[in-house]
Amino acid sequence: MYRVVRIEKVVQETPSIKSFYFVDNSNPAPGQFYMVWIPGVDEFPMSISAIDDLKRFTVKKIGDGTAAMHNLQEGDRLWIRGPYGRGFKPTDEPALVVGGGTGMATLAPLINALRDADVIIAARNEKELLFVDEFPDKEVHIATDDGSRGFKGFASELAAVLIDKKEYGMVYTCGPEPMIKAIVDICLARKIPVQASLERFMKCGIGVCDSCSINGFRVCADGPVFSEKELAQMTELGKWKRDPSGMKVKI
Amino acid sequence: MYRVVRIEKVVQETPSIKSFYFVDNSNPAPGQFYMVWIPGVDEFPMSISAIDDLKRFTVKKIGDGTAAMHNLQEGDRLWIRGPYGRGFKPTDEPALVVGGGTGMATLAPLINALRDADVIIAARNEKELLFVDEFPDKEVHIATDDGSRGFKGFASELAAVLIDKKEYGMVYTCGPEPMIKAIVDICLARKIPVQASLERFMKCGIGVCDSCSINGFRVCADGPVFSEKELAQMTELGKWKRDPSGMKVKI
Amino acid sequence: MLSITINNLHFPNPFLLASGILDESADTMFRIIKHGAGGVVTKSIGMKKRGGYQNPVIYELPYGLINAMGLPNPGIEAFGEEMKKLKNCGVPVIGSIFGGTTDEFVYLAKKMENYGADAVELNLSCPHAKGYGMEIGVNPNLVAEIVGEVKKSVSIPVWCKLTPNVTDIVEIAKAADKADALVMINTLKAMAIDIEAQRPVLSNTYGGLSGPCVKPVGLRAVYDVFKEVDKPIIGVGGVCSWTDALEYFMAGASAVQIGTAIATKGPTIFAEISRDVADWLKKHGYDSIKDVVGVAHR
Amino acid sequence: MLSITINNLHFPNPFLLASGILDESADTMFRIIKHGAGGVVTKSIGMKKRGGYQNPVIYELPYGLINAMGLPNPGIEAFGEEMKKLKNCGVPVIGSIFGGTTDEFVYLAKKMENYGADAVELNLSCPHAKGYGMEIGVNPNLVAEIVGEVKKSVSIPVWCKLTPNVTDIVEIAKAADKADALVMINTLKAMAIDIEAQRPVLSNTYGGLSGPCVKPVGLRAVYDVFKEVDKPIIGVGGVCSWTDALEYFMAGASAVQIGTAIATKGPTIFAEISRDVADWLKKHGYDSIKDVVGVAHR
Ligand SMILES: Cc1cc2nc3c(=O)[nH]c(=O)nc-3n(C[C@H](O)[C@H](O)[C@H](O)COP(=O)(O)OP(=O)(O)OC[C@H]3O[C@@H](n4cnc5c(N)ncnc54)[C@H](O)[C@@H]3O)c2cc1C
Ligand SMILES: Cc1cc2nc3c(=O)[nH]c(=O)nc-3n(C[C@H](O)[C@H](O)[C@H](O)COP(=O)(O)OP(=O)(O)OC[C@H]3O[C@@H](n4cnc5c(N)ncnc54)[C@H](O)[C@@H]3O)c2cc1C
Ligand SMILES: Cc1cc2nc3c(=O)[nH]c(=O)nc-3n(C[C@H](O)[C@H](O)[C@H](O)COP(=O)(O)O)c2cc1C
Ligand SMILES: Cc1cc2nc3c(=O)[nH]c(=O)nc-3n(C[C@H](O)[C@H](O)[C@H](O)COP(=O)(O)O)c2cc1C
Ligand code: FES
Ligand code: FES
Repeated sequence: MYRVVRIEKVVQETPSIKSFYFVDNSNPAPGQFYMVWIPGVDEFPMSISAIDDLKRFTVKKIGDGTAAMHNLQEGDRLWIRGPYGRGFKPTDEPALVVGGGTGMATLAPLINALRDADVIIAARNEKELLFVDEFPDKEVHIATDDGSRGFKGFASELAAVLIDKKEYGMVYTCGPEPMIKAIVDICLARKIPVQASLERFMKCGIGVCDSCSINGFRVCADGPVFSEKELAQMTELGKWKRDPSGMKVKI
Repeated sequence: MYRVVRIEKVVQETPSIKSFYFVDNSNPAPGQFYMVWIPGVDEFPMSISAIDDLKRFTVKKIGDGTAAMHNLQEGDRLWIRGPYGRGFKPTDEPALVVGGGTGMATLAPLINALRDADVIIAARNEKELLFVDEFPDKEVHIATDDGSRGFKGFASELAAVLIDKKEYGMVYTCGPEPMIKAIVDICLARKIPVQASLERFMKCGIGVCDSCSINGFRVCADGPVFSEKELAQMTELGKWKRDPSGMKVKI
Repeated sequence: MLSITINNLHFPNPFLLASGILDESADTMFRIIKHGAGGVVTKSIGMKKRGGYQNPVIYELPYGLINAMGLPNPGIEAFGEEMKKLKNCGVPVIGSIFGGTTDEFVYLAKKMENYGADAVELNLSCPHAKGYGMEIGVNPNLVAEIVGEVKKSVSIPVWCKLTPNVTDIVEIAKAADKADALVMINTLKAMAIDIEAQRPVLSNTYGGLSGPCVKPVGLRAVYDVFKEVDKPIIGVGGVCSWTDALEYFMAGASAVQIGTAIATKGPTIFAEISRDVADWLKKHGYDSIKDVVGVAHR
Repeated sequence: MLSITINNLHFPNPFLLASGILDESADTMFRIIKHGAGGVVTKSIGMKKRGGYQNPVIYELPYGLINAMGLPNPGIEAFGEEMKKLKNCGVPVIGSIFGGTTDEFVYLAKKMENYGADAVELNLSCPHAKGYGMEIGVNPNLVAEIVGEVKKSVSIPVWCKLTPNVTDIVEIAKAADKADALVMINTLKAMAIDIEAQRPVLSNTYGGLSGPCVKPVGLRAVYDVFKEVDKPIIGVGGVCSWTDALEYFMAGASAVQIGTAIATKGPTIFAEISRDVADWLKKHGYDSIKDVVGVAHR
């Protein structure tokens, strides 16, 4: 059953990303997600990107569903169900948080909940950087593929540099899967605990349909956040996903 | 859905009445009842006659179902659902409690819960008197139709005598319907509040089938305990009941 | 805002009492009307007095009820007394009847008309009484014949209550061509076993499932038939709240009947649903409940 | 105590994974087996790759689910890879298939046999995919033909999964005469409407109801068919606890399949039910689960 929430505010975050603020009395943990239905268009998963009196989805326009969502304005309605899945396990130790692209949407409420965290925000270019000013009390590093701002190169490269400089008790990451894979490998090699939030094609969102599974782990119900032990078992990570038919396709 | 309870103890109370003790963690109010199923035989309503660590049904043998129940022994099982219905509203004022026959079963837990109550226990004859020794701290009056013990005559006659002697703030009654009717009339005439627990043929026990209704009141869900305002509206009280087909028949 | 007209009968609101629930005696129906029912359907009445099945006749589940009452009723002659009391009760009274033959249905319908029923509802759908109800209601030819003959014999509207226990309810709905309105659904064929007793719970073994859990099935029946048949539909099955009711209206029902929910919510459910549906209509700019009937079709 | 043999296939316990739930990929099925499933039925596989319906394909209710996945599957050729991985998984693997024609069923069944399936389950019952499943499964002649032809073409056992959306499931069960076992029930025809969107929720409008709310219907189907047909029955529909499972066994099921309950209870439900059913059997002096199959009939 859906709840209908009213969009209270829309913020253009980057040329391709908008945030939608709404009121809802569910109580999600950072890393959990909702299924968002735009009647007549599509239903798709969205991470919660802020957990306050106003909650927030932060959405990149990539297809029909997200395009329809981008057309919505203050006063329009969203149909949601959730929160679903298993979120991040917080830590008290120094943490490094690495977000690429909309991965930052998933990580934002976590960063705000962490006591001691350094943050890497990465994107293709300066314009697509998300939430650079949202964490004034954290040490924020920037990386862009084209070097238009901050470190020039992949987030994983910058992460390796930071990890070798400071002793982090936990690394959190979300973003494009090749980036996640690179960071997980870095952490596994150095025996640093890591939690990564994954994305897969989701239909049910509640763990019955198998469409979101990666090596037998249901991203919707067992994840979307997984820890190093589980991630190490995922031979498909960064390599294979499944299309809506269940067919394995290259990432 | 039924709960299965084990009979912990059986007590022969009178030649025709046995008590069955059992453990069940439901929390009934005095005056509430359960539906008791004897698989393969019948299901019928039974008032709770004691509400302690051991609960109790007190059952008069009158037909196949109650006869089957009388055959049960310690260690045998009962299938029950409930508690159902609306029980007695307790009072702090001096109360008179009038029980005829198995009506005493329904009233027993109420009497124990009342601070200040006088009790009339009535039956056809001395042998059928129920619970005469159960209320040592209450003033207990006995009435038998044949005068074999205590007051000779109907419970209602004795009740009228007591009511005219002492100022009761509430009268409670349960027993044969003509007795109830007489007591309700006495109380209505004297403007004394009265609560009576009624019996009707019950099928569902949960207020959907109409088989237990008296003048539009569902004995199972609106009662079995009714107060003077409701009782005054019941033109069928003491006169008409309905058989299992819903046909009106004389009491 | 809530009043509706079906077959020229005027209902103050579209929330009616379903057959078999608290409608064996006039006094009880009066009470339900006082609580705000827009109309009442009587218990299904047959030719002769029937005590119904031995207890247990009902089984409670967290999400519904299974019942095998066995069509208890005092018989059509004795029921006249109850019908007489219902005259001038302020809302339409629909007399539900069940028979084993077309002639019985015709006889019962005429009786109900004489008793002053505003309409007659043919129970072609009770899933647990041998030789009655569903055994007839799954056969399109029998349905057509009974509805046709009853229609010829009475001048009050004839409602036909359908069973969902068929391969294609639209086929049966079409067979009931002559009916003035369709009522759906009756209960689903079901049973329960008590694992400690190691036997079926109901004395009749089989029963009918009702309550919240059948709503998705009832809704689909109404939606399907609304698409294909041009006739008022009365939705029944699992209406427990104003949102359930609105789902049925949007699927194509002109009114709904309420049964099992009375066990959990009490008779006050009628007034509550009326209030909440009216509130919703106002908030959404609708003038009348009629405006939402079938809107989910597009 | 819990082990059973059906059609010469040995199952360590009678709690199997139902088709369509977490069985599109071998890895997931492996995980369910690790959690204690006594066997797995694959997602229903067809001739060609199908993406299934557009989201929303599922609707959660407090007492069940409505789904219209639309038979998504990678197609029988691609599914070979998953089947290969399942070799030596320790429990029987039943390949579920759906086709539009008898020839397709035959082709798919042979493929499944070649892939090493221990049995094949014919999905004659999916209520929401046009031209497949239920549209075939309601027709006794088609059922008889498909089951007969598949039987002739493979030497592994042929299970036939029946739809409850028929007037008389016993008739269909008898039509599936040649089947080695009967699986019942698939989902009930159903739908849901969102009153704020004022439209059906599922992109396909119609879906199938599963979960706790269909148990009384499934139980009755198993009980009815057990009386009339002498063949192993696999019960499915709303098994969420050990008591539900025992109800099915007592109604006549030799094994049960579990689907929707995994959403609410997680995959650990398999081990939990095994433990609790075994406890109950011990406490009641039974040596084997086989001893309670059908005991509710007397
Ligand atoms: C747990 C989770 C959290 C997510 N959080 C966010 C977020 O906070 N912000 C954000 O912008 N995006 C997020 N996404 C991705 C987002 O769901 C997709 O961008 C969105 O579904 C695209 O839908 P569309 O209709 O616009 O695209 P389409 O044109 O339908 O498809 C484009 C691509 O989007 C992806 N996609 C489409 N439908 C789904 C689906 N049902 N499930 C998963 N992926 C799909 C596929 O990769 C597909 O190829 C998240 C995904 C998951 C699984
Ligand atoms: C709310 C309530 C509380 C009761 N509490 C007690 C109690 O504490 N002790 C006690 O001894 N009796 C009690 N009774 C009466 C008891 O239910 C009947 O004595 C019992 O049902 C008889 O069943 P049977 O099968 O032995 O009789 P049958 O041979 O079936 O019938 C004999 C008579 O018992 C009554 N009866 C039978 N079935 C029912 C039924 N389903 N519902 C109501 N009456 C029925 C009818 O008057 C019937 O004519 C209570 C009844 C009600 C309604
Ligand atoms: C106890 C009970 C008795 C019923 N008796 C009848 C009946 O006599 N005639 C009839 O047409 N339907 C009968 N029904 C079916 C209801 O009218 C209704 O179709 C069904 O219960 C679904 O609606 P609900 O979920 O609101 O109860 C009965 C249902 C119940 C629960
Ligand atoms: C999401 C989902 C997908 C399903 N897919 C299939 C399928 O592909 N083939 C099939 O035979 N049954 C399918 N079913 C039906 C189940 O196998 C089962 O018959 C039904 O859900 C009832 O069991 P349950 O209540 O335990 O879920 C599906 C059910 C669900 C909920
Ligand atoms: S989306 Fe269905 S199992 Fe994860
Ligand atoms: S016993 Fe059914 S309404 Fe009271």
